[in-house]
Amino acid sequence: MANSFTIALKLDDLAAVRGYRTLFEGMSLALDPGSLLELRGLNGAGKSTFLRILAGLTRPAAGKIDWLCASEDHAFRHFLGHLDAIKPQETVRQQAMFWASFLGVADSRHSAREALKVVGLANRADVPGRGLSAGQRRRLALTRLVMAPRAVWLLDEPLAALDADGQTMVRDLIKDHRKQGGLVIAAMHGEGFENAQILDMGEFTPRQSAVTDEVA
Amino acid sequence: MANPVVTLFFRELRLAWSGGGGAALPVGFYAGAATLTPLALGPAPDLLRAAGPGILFITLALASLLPMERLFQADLEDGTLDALGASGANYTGMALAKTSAHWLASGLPLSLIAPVLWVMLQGPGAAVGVVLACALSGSLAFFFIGAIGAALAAGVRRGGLLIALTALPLYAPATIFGASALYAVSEGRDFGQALNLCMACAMAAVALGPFAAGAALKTALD
Amino acid sequence: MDKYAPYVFSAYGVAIGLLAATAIGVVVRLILAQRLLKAIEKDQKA
Amino acid sequence: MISTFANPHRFMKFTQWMGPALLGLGIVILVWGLYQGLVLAPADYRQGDAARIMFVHVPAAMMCMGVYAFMVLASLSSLIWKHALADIAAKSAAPVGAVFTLICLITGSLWGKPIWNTWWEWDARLTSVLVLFFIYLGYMAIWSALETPQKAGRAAAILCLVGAVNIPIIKWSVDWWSTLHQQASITLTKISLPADYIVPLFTMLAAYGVLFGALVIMNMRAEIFSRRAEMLVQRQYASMD
Repeated sequence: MANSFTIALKLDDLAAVRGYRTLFEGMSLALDPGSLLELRGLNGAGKSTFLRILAGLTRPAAGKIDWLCASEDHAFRHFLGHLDAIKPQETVRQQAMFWASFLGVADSRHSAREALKVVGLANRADVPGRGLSAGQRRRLALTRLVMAPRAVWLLDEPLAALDADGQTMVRDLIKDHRKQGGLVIAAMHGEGFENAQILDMGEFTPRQSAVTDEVA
Repeated sequence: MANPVVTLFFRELRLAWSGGGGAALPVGFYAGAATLTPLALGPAPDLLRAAGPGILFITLALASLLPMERLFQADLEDGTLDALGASGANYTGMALAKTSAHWLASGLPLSLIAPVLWVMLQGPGAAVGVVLACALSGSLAFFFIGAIGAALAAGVRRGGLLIALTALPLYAPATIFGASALYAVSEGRDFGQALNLCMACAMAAVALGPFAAGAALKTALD
Repeated sequence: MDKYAPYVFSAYGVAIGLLAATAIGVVVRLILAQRLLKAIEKDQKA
Repeated sequence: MISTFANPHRFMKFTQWMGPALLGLGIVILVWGLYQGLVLAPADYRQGDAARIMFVHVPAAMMCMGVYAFMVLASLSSLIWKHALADIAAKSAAPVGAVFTLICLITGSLWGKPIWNTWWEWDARLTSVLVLFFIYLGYMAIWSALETPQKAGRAAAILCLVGAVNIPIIKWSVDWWSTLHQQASITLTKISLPADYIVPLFTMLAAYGVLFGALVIMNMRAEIFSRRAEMLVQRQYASMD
């Protein structure tokens, strides 16, 4: 099902503020279709905020974000944050099916079953959310990416909490997605993907600017 | 392909019911508070008939406030709101789906036992239909106005009190019209105008509430 | 002034008292905020 | 004009002296208004001197609505045009509005005491002002509950606008409610306004208005100073890690 995406991203002088702290400023970059951007930086450098801005959840303090994509359809992104959006009282299959139909997948039952196989939760379909380990919760969250093809993947430490074959599964998912021309922007520590663009948040943290009069 | 908002509505309904008696808690509170009244005021029928309608509506308002704190906060804390927001669904639709599901799960049962409490508080039995109508429209107004407070206080740890403080003044119109409709019917007067106004409050809340709650959710996610 | 004088004076007293209290509160808050900022700026330069 | 104030730096420079100056002017007008109200104006032929309470009560009632309208404008410009100063203006005006509402309530009940000899009469206007007082409290509670200022600003602005939509409905429903329960003979508003009461009334309103301006400006400056102090502290932590 290789449906190819035509999506590119252009950031122009992006800046983000949390409370009064400017996390990063003056960030400009461009991503062509099929590229992978790996975010590096210390904790609190703004990696998660950067992903939330691209996901349209957080409002940037300054700068422009241009998604150059063919379809004007608003739903072209997947956001996988630290939190896995798992409901403790619902079973794995129910949650996968909910996300399938919510994200507009045609046959939610079938695609949910397929996705659970891909992420390796097929034999835990009837386990309620509270019965899952951190790794299994992360795998359930990954089913969203598998079921609904979306051009842009925004992943916050996707490999965290996953065991070895879980990580290889995610690597393959990312490789396939890039082959289809999709964009992957992920906060990852030290994973070697070939021809990945590295973005070190440290370059954009503000130098100790003098006392400014402006009110953040 | 089902509309996302409808899908979310049915999921919320299932979650609200399967939350282990979650829906029954407000009903328990409502019945408990209403039965405390005779213990406080004494069993004299005419006294209870005089105070009954007012008590019914005040406790209905407070019972409607109970489920508000977990309405949006649960989804904010477990990341569901992030995923819903990033998937491009509109916030107003989300607020509408979640609030109406929670109303069906808790608000409707509240309205259904209102007539029972009405009879317990010596209200005339014939008026049970009107009481149900008042309770339905009243709880609708209380839920959809309370949802605005719930969305505003979603990011706050113990937001319950904040929701009560911000929502209670806005409960004034629905309380006035609902309670006076109940008084009218208990005294055999014409209750039409008051009931219509109470229903108008409910419809306004259902129409405008999710818009404000959606904007507040977007702010909470920022 | 007739028999209502006590009500009139207490009403005026409340009005002026509350306004005065607010004014004092705001002025004190302004002075404290300014002094706090000066202190922080000074020790950040040091 | 609005945009020139939108820049905090220019606002701080411009209002350097405005705060205290307005405060002084307000006090002068207030004294002049009190003198008129207590001394020059004749007693009301029916209520005697009790009617003098009108000079502190009625302007306060006008101010608590006026301040809320100011906050609605500030909230709109904060949500729509994203003025950094707009939500600071609304936040600074709220406590002053709440104080005017409190003044209105207390002087109203003091005025009602000689007429209805109860401390609190559920008169239609007083009741609506009481509900408005709780809307003010809710607004201020939102500010104190949310930590990050930008989030608190937008949430408070939304609540302010929701309140604005509801206030006319509440006002109407309370009036409807008070006509339903026919009680006490005359309400405060029935008093005809003799010509020589008008000047002191508007002097007091002017005094309240100028004092409001002074208090809001000083409150805004205090808010901006404390935000800058907070920013410096946070930047200091940021540079450490």
